[in-house]
Amino acid sequence: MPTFRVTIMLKPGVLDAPGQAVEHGLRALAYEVEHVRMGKVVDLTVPESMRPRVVEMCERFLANPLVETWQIDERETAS
Amino acid sequence: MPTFRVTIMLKPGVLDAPGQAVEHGLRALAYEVEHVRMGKVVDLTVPESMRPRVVEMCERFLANPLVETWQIDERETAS
Amino acid sequence: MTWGVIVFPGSNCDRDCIHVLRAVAAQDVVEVWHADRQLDGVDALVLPGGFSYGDYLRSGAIAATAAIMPAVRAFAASGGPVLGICNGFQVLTETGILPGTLMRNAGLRFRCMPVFVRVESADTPFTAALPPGAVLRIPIAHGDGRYLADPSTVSSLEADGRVVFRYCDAVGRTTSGSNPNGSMAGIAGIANAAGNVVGLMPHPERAGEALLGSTDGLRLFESAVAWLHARRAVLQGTAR
Amino acid sequence: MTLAAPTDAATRAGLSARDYREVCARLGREPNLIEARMFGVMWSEHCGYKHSKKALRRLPSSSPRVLTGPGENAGVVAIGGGWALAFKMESHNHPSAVDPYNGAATGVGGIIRDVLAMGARPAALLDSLRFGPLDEPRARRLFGGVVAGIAGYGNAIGVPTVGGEVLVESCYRDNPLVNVACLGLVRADRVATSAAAGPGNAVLYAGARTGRDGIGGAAFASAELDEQREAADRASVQMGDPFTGKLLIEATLEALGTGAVLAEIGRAAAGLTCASSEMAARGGAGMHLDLDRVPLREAAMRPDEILLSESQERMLLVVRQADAARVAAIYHRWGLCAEVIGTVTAEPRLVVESRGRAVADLPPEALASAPAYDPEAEIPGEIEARWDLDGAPLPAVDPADALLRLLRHPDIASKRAVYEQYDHMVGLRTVVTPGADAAVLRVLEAPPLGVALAADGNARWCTADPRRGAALAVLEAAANLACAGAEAVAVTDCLNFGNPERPQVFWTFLETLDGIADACRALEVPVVGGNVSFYNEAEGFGGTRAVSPTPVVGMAGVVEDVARTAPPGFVRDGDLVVLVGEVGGTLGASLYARVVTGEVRGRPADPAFESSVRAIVLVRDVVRAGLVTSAHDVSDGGIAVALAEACIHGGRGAWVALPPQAAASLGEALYGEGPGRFVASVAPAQLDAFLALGHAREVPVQVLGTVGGDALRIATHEHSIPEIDMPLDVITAAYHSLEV
Ligand SMILES: Nc1ncnc2c1ncn2[C@@H]1O[C@H](COP(=O)(O)OP(=O)(O)O)[C@@H](O)[C@H]1O
Ligand SMILES: [Mg+2]
Repeated sequence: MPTFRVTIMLKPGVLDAPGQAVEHGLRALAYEVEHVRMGKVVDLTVPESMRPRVVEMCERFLANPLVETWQIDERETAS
Repeated sequence: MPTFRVTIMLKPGVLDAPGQAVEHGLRALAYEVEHVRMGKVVDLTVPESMRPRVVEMCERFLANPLVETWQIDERETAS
Repeated sequence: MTWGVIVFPGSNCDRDCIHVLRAVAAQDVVEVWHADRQLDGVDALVLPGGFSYGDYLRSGAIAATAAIMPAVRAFAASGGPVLGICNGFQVLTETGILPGTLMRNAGLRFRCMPVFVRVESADTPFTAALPPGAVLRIPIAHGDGRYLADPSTVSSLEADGRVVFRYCDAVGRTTSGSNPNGSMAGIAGIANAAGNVVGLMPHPERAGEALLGSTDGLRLFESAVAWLHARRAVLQGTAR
Repeated sequence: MTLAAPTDAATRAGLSARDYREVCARLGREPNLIEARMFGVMWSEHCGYKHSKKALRRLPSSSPRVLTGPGENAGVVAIGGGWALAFKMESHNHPSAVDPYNGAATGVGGIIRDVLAMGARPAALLDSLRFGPLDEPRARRLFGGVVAGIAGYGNAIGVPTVGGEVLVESCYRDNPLVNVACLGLVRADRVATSAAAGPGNAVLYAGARTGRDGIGGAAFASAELDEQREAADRASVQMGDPFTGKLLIEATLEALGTGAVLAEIGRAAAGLTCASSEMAARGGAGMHLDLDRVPLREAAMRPDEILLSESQERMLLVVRQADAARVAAIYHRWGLCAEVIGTVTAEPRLVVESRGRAVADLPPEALASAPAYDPEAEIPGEIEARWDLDGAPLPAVDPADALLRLLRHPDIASKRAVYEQYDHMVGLRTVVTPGADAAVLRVLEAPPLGVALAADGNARWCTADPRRGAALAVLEAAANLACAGAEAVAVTDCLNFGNPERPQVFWTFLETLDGIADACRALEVPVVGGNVSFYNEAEGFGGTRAVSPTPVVGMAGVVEDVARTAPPGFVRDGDLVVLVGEVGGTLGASLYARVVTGEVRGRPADPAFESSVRAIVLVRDVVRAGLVTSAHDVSDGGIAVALAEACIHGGRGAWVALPPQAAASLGEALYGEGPGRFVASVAPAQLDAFLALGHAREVPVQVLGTVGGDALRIATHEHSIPEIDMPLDVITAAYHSLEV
């Protein structure tokens, strides 16, 4: 069955509070960081028949189009 | 400056409650899914000098080595 | 009147809402199970607070897929009063019944404390009996309460009087300090275009008895009851 | 029979040579590896109480109200109106040191299930936390992580966290302590039991699936923590899922409502092994389990992994065969697993079957009753050395400056930054929210009845004198309750110590138990449950020290009318400020001495049980009678800090005079610590009644001054210039300086 990695990030304009917190945390540990953004990944293993509907799953459910963008990558199928 | 995408997933054996819930949600929407795992991504833009220390950032701060694994991919540098 | 309180897996304020409606507001209440498909004989609906499905993925996102939601949508479309409290508000935005979304608090922390909100609109069943500008003391308890929508949506919400509650201080001033979570325009609650569906982050059921520090929240439920009685009278009038 | 030498199996199972020989003696044979592993966890200190069992008998555990004492999942005590409370405290120290978020979160989940297992609806949580100095990054990380973990689990599961403690001492630097107590409410005639009975009855597994979580975690919790072990033990951290935990509460209460559940137990520590053997042992019965029927999260789990898994959010129930399907259906409706995995048998054998063959066959009693040791006890030299410093002069410090330093100290400073992260209101029971001396919950089911809760412990007092320190902690908890007008009815305790095999540690353990016992007898309140956590000492992390003896006392009291409690803060200008008890106290082992000398020196106050209890009872009664407008007990930082807190809570100042002749020094008058003392405020018209009652009860009651103004002014005489004259906003800012 195909496995897809859906990567969901906040749209550029949207305040990424968790990302900022991580940025501060890293600086507090004396690392130099320029910029941090946080996001989610969802690894989906679905039957072949669902392949055409993965985009729809993202639009309808996995991501919130109002504030999030997503990217779908197919991963080498685990047999 | 180099940008790294850190992808953090729960270790295979660890309970993935969010993944289970998402699986449930997709089924409720009448999608067939075999398996879902959830994880986090952190996009890190750091000065060149920090390149060698990104692994350390993951171990010490970004991931919880007790329950999570992570993978670091360098992304084409945004100018 | 008969109220329906929806019980999602992970709802944890359902029993609190039922208590206030039954024991304090003297209403009939039915628990509505998330897996049911019908809403029979309810005059008003509450989507309670909690952590439906653990709030995994996004707060309210998975509950929005529950079997009961089509019936909720239909009830809302038919003009029935619907109140979404905290997680219930998040469910309503996730279903698109209300616009916008609720993001992680700007301070990143879960916050549980009494706050003040100003009533901005009397054009909903839950505020019809409240003087606009009234300041209510109602507790919040949430980690994802920062209201966010695109600017055009917010300005139309403002223009159409659909911002129902705004965070304020004890005397009704909106200050940066009075906004507990970084919500746009200090928005604490909004309504749909018809005004019959209201979502808010504060917990009116936690301000239902003097013993718990405030009865301001009870006024929302009482307002809706009065509104329902008035509507019933009108309908009977027209029926006759 | 053979006195076998510890085999490789024994060591792999974590059994000492001594315990292994005991196992063989009890079995009359050598255990197989799986059996050895089962003994290994059940006989770990955490589950087996090998070093504490005998000593715990020193605690009084009975009262006319007690329905279930120590020995069950949690103690149960009648509170009137046909209702009872279930109460229990647990430690999750080692897991929290390794993984603060998940360690604290699973600690909350575990104690909630102990209370649920008594048939009670979990109604409130308390958390007692101990960390190293908060200016150190590691302590900060632990503090933040633990609080986030408690919030993350407690908020989602819908049980309010209504109180607790945060104390800071260097001895907790490498050994943070996380103790969590849960209170539940149950109808007195509906209390559940964990004693398996009725041969032929079904053993029902309910809740989450079993995975490879925290294999051997129970043993891990009792192993001394050092850096190598931390690495090796990583597999042992458990992850909680509050969502499933919430479903488990609702499904279990619904199942109990049907009356079909004969017994139940909620276990994570030592998992199925602990649950099955304790249920069987408590019922004097046996059990036959088929591991092939256990719902698994991962394929190909070995029998010992299934038996020892500490996967969270699971319960074990005993139901009649005829009811099994009906009860399982309830759990399924809530989206949970429910499978019959075995039967209760008459013969006291725990027989575990996997793939058609028996992999273990053990007497449950042998598993459930680990050997009880009599460790040696020896008074540590440094204790008397500290006492010798009693009364030794302290460096002179400006009293006003000292007050600010005390108010900023994490032990005293407001914990608002912590409890604002906890949902302390869900359930609509919290009548008095965190921040007051005791939290008050209403018993919605039996108005106007209420329950008051407090948790107390004091590292300094117990370091200097464990017996006095433990007794003072119990008295302080009772004093906290009195301010809410509550009568103490139940104590649960968590005893956090170092390695009990070291006589100096064990001496402090025994002293602590005696101190708790003395105080509980004086108050006539039983200890209905608790927990012992040994081996809180670490090599590495740049430290080798054990924690100070740290008893944490959780106390529950009955409030007859939740509308009749007193706030800690002054409420009205013109009210009179009254001191109940004596001026003075002692600077021995006081926070003041700690702050100005940087060390714990001297000896804490004598508990003076009779006079202290008289004062506590007086305050409880005047609060109930509505004779006072506020009441606040005098604790860390003495009268000066108590007055400051009353001003800060009430948002108004006060002008008071402390008769200095009553104390050895100004410092002692202001900052001396001792039990049985309260700062109250009273309307002038009520003063005479109050004084008369104090006289009749033989409790000193004196007027110190008047509420009002925007500053706290403390003078030595009515008309002298104040020694302390601090604007309200200054002391308020200092008091609210703690950040998480
Ligand atoms: N410090 C204590 N004081 C009183 N009772 C205790 C104490 N420690 C443990 N107990 C009792 O001993 C029994 C076993 O304790 P424990 O193993 O902590 O229970 P659990 O397995 O639920 O954690 C429990 O009933 C507990 O109440
Ligand atoms: Mg225990």
